[in-house]
Amino acid sequence: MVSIKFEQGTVIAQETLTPSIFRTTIHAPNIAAEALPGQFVNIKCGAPASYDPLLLRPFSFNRIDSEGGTFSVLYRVVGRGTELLRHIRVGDKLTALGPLGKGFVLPEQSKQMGPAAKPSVLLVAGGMGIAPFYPLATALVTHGLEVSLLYGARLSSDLADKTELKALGLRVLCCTEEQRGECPSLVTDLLQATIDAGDRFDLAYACGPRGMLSAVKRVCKDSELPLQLSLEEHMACGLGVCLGCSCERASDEGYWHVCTDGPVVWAEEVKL
Amino acid sequence: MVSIKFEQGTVIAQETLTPSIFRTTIHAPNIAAEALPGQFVNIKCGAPASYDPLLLRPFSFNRIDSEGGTFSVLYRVVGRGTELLRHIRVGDKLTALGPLGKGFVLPEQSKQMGPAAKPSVLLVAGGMGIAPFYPLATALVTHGLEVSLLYGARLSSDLADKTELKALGLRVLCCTEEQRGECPSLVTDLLQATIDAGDRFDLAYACGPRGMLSAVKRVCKDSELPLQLSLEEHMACGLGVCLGCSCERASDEGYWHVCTDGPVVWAEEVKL
Amino acid sequence: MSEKLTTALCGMSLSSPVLSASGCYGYGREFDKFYDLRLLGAVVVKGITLRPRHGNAGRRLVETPAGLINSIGLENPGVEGFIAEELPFLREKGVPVIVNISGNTAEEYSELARRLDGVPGVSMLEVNISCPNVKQGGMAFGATCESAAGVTRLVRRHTALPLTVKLSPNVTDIASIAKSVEEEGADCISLINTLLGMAIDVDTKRPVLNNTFGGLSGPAVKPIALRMVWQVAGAVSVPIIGMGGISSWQDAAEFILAGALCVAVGTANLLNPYAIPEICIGLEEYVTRQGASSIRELVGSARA
Amino acid sequence: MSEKLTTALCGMSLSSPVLSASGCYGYGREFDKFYDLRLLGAVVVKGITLRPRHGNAGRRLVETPAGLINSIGLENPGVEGFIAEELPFLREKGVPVIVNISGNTAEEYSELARRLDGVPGVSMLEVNISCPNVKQGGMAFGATCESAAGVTRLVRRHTALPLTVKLSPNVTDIASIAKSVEEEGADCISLINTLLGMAIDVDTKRPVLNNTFGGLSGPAVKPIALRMVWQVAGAVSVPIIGMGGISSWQDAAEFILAGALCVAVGTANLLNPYAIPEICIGLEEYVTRQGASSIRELVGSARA
Ligand SMILES: Cc1cc2nc3c(=O)[nH]c(=O)nc-3n(C[C@H](O)[C@H](O)[C@H](O)COP(=O)(O)OP(=O)(O)OC[C@H]3O[C@@H](n4cnc5c(N)ncnc54)[C@H](O)[C@@H]3O)c2cc1C
Ligand SMILES: Cc1cc2nc3c(=O)[nH]c(=O)nc-3n(C[C@H](O)[C@H](O)[C@H](O)COP(=O)(O)OP(=O)(O)OC[C@H]3O[C@@H](n4cnc5c(N)ncnc54)[C@H](O)[C@@H]3O)c2cc1C
Ligand SMILES: Cc1cc2nc3c(=O)[nH]c(=O)nc-3n(C[C@H](O)[C@H](O)[C@H](O)COP(=O)(O)O)c2cc1C
Ligand SMILES: Cc1cc2nc3c(=O)[nH]c(=O)nc-3n(C[C@H](O)[C@H](O)[C@H](O)COP(=O)(O)O)c2cc1C
Ligand code: FES
Ligand code: FES
Repeated sequence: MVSIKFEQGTVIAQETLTPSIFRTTIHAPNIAAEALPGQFVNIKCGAPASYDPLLLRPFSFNRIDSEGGTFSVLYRVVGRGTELLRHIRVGDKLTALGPLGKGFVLPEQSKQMGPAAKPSVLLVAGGMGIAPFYPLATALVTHGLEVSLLYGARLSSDLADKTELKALGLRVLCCTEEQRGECPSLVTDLLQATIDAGDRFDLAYACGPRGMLSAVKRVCKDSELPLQLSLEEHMACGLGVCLGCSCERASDEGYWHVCTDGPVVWAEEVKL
Repeated sequence: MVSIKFEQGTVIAQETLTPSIFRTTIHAPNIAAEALPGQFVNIKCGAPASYDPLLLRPFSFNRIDSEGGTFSVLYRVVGRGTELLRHIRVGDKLTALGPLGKGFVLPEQSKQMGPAAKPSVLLVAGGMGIAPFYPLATALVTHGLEVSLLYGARLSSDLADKTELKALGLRVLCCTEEQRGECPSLVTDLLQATIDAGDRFDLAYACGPRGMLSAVKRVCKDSELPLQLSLEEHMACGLGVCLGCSCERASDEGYWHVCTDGPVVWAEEVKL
Repeated sequence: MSEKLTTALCGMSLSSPVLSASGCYGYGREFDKFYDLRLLGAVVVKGITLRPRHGNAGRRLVETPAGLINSIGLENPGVEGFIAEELPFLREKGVPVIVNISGNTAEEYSELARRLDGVPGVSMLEVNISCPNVKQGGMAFGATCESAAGVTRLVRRHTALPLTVKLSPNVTDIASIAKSVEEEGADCISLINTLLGMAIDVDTKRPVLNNTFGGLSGPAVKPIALRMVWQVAGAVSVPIIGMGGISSWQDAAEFILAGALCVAVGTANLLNPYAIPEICIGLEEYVTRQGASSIRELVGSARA
Repeated sequence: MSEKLTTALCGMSLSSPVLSASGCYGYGREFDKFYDLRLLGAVVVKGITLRPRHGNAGRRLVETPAGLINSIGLENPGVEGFIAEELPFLREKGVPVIVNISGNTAEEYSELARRLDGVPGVSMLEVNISCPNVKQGGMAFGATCESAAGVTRLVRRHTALPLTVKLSPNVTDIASIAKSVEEEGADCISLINTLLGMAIDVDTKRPVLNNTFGGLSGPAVKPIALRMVWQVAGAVSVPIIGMGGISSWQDAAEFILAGALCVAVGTANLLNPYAIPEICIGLEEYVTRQGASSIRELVGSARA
């Protein structure tokens, strides 16, 4: 049983990766100690005790340094919360709740994946969907697996974390909507092209916008490739209490709750 | 006609005077250019566009440097707004509306005051009521007037601006509730004692909590000393629009509005 | 402002759908120093009563989370004072004027309507049956269909001016009340006035306001106001002036999409004197981005 | 916790006047990991219906200024699922349990009451006649005195458990509704449930929620909730569980001073898992500072 902490941490680094993408690193040793790839953290972005914004904001762990007691989140500024988060200064306090949710199931834990000598793993990221993949890739590479990453974004300048993921030893294929014409501009087209080219994988993980996830699900289903998805849904508590973060179940009626049943789910479990 | 500006300024200094008293200096040349002693400024203390706190906060001008384009406010942290204000960092933007209201009437402009070769002026401050007196004292001293200050506070460490006011050449008498017994512990007792001792003044100005102002008014009335008060009332607009900052008129029925008819009023005009 | 924001309300041509909300704009003088009042579709002035009123005693304002409770109590110079001292200024500025009127009795309302009928510079009357800050009358008229209809009927008889009736949100079924005032000849519906709220000082252990209750406004109430505008827009066919917490162009757009022909900005003026021009600019860009040629095309389009 | 916070509600001894509000605390499991549940006077569980419910489709949450709109739609395991799977945990923890019940018909309410009557571990029923998020029933029962009284009467007949009736704030006269449920045998009144609110997405130009409307809660609604508690406390003699936006001990104290015997904390739990213990500590210090020996001495003391 993971234990969830509501911890007052300290911001120890603020990085500006592109004009709209930022990384914030927080020293919060109790949260960092138990964080796993694919889990997330709820961050209070405004001043302590401020009601604006009211809710905490969910972000995937983008870096986890359990020993150093720190973690990072990688995000795009889209509204009030992220705008405040990027402006918090190094040295300031910041309250966070985590680690939350179920992370990625690694191949050795996974039953869905067929036996393979050296399983080959595929990561598919759209936009900020890249955020949780660095810790996942690190774990996969540590287990000696071969990892490929298909990574799509609007602009090539939006391709955050690309260099670092390459440096882990991943095969990285990128596409952006800028290079229309030349090669696939959408990551789902890139995925189809890769599979059509004969590349074979034993397990896939995808993270990105809803529409992209649903397209990736279709392609993987056709090629019988087991797929885990990291979902997003509007959240309040992050704890399974408010029942606000519902996501339709695929088989039985009713809903999963992204904060506790996810954010990582097997693609066949959900309707997208 | 003074023109009121809604100006985005820059915080250029943050001083901690005591654990609960702070001074913030803002570069906002359009406001600073026209600010007069006794006027005030409405400051947005939270993040830009934040709804918490919703209202701007009123503060007296504590320093005015019209040429340098800056002004300062001196304040005690009492709630959300002042807590945020003290944490704004040097270099950060800050929006302010001002100069607002009617400032102090100087002796040469004043009809209420009898003719006197070299008029002698008395300032009476209680607690944060000291805030508007530095610019006033500067103006009075520049006009060659003799100025005395009676200044009361809870603790001697709360006596902000005392040294600076002395340095202007004021006679300064202080009292605090710490030194109970020895000498008057309340500034109104100090005032009575001063007058009983035979000191004579031509004009008085007082600023401080409501109860103190009403006691000062009584004493001054008894000794026929013309008195101006700087009032506080809860405000929203600061512009005379919302009619929220009412203060009972003394003679006719109805109300003054502290933001436009004040904050400085003649004591006999208001019920306290 | 371009043509994109022009609109027409009860026979008036307005330069924009953005109005001031009563009581948060005085009589326009203060804002005229910040920008040209003709940016506004109309100035809705502070509530006017038959005789001058001093307003309420004691503290009048309480800040709450994203909200403001006021207990002004309709401080105003009375209808004659308004006509003599405030109206000429607005007339000269060339902006349409909507006069917000309040009475203690139905007769006071009709007397006010009669007195303002035909006064040059007055474009429309806003019948405030929803002020929570006066002892008699006020909000009570807005609490039931019968009393709301009664006031509307009487006022209607005494003026040829277009009438908008300003509803109270402190009711179970605002759509029915809207329908009953429409039936009595209201040309337009304004909503919402403030929600009844209160605060207690935990140190003195007493209500903060002398009248115990005051009116809550500001961003906090926007979701409730928007819902009520949606409900009323589904119930009446006269135009709607929507308000309650509007602070940004997005807020204004939500009310328009819900079915408001015009919007009024109240509390936001008190926090930012440029609130209205900023909202106008944002709305105009929104119209362009939506590929529409006029804001009018967007009225009610979330109801489709 | 010391004796300063202990209180008595409808025959139950409570360790503190601070309860959880229904739907914002699950069945207590998650908060049990953060602190001892016996800090709470009682756990009010997520609303239970006769049969399991999946809840509403589409997006369920919208953040608003200092507020939250929810459209959960009473997702719950049904009364049998609750008794079998959730109740034993709470019973074992030794905290009083108040079961919040909702029905589509008056008969469903009474059937729920009958089923829960005498079930070990259930201390009280909270009759939710104010849920804005279900199509039939729900809030409709709380909209008029007659329907509120009718449900109360029927439920009263089917259980010996103490009953609290949870009122809707979306009404003109909440005090009358409180009186009519008191007359039908309610032992206590809970208020407020959420205010009906909505949001529109200006990009898609559609309401954000599938059901168009949802329930607004959080700090934004506190001034309204406090006013309603004040009104109801002046109208009934049964105890009151006050709620709506309580996020700090000061908020809780305001409701108690207004006349609430107990307070319930809802949305604040979702923002800070330690909201309830922090409020308890603050209240206890407040009692001491006020020179009182018990929080009970402060109930209603702003009304003097
Ligand atoms: C499990 C999970 C992990 C996430 N990880 C990341 C990440 O690593 N990097 C990243 O950039 N973003 C991530 N997101 C999305 C991120 O939470 C939103 O971008 C962020 O909440 C926006 O807040 P805001 O105040 O800036 O925007 P606003 O639009 O002002 O937010 C308004 C409300 O909507 C919610 N909201 C807005 N967008 C989203 C969204 N996409 N998903 C869920 N709620 C949303 C906010 O939390 C808030 O409650 C994640 C979301 C979830 C659910
Ligand atoms: C004309 C004028 C000049 C002032 N000058 C100074 C000054 O120079 N130095 C200083 O320390 N204080 C001054 N004050 C008081 C100062 O405005 C308040 O201390 C400040 O608003 C508190 O804000 P807060 O958010 O920290 O407190 P909170 O208590 O959280 O504020 C809640 C609400 O009450 C209002 N409020 C609280 N206290 C007062 C008060 N005493 N007067 C008016 N409104 C209040 C706030 O503006 C806000 O709307 C002045 C007030 C006025 C009206
Ligand atoms: C200080 C103040 C004074 C008000 N005075 C009036 C008034 O005189 N007549 C009226 O009909 N409404 C009055 N209102 C209500 C507003 O016109 C408006 O209906 C309400 O505040 C909601 O809009 P907002 O949230 O944008 O302020 C007043 C509101 C405030 C805040
Ligand atoms: C997510 C959520 C779910 C809720 N579910 C219920 C419920 O099942 N039954 C009920 O009576 N009230 C429910 N409520 C209302 C709360 O119990 C409470 O009355 C309301 O939220 C006001 O309190 P607050 O502002 O402290 O949240 C719910 C509120 C929220 C925010
Ligand atoms: S966010 Fe509350 S249950 Fe998932
Ligand atoms: S603060 Fe609005 S009139 Fe004075």
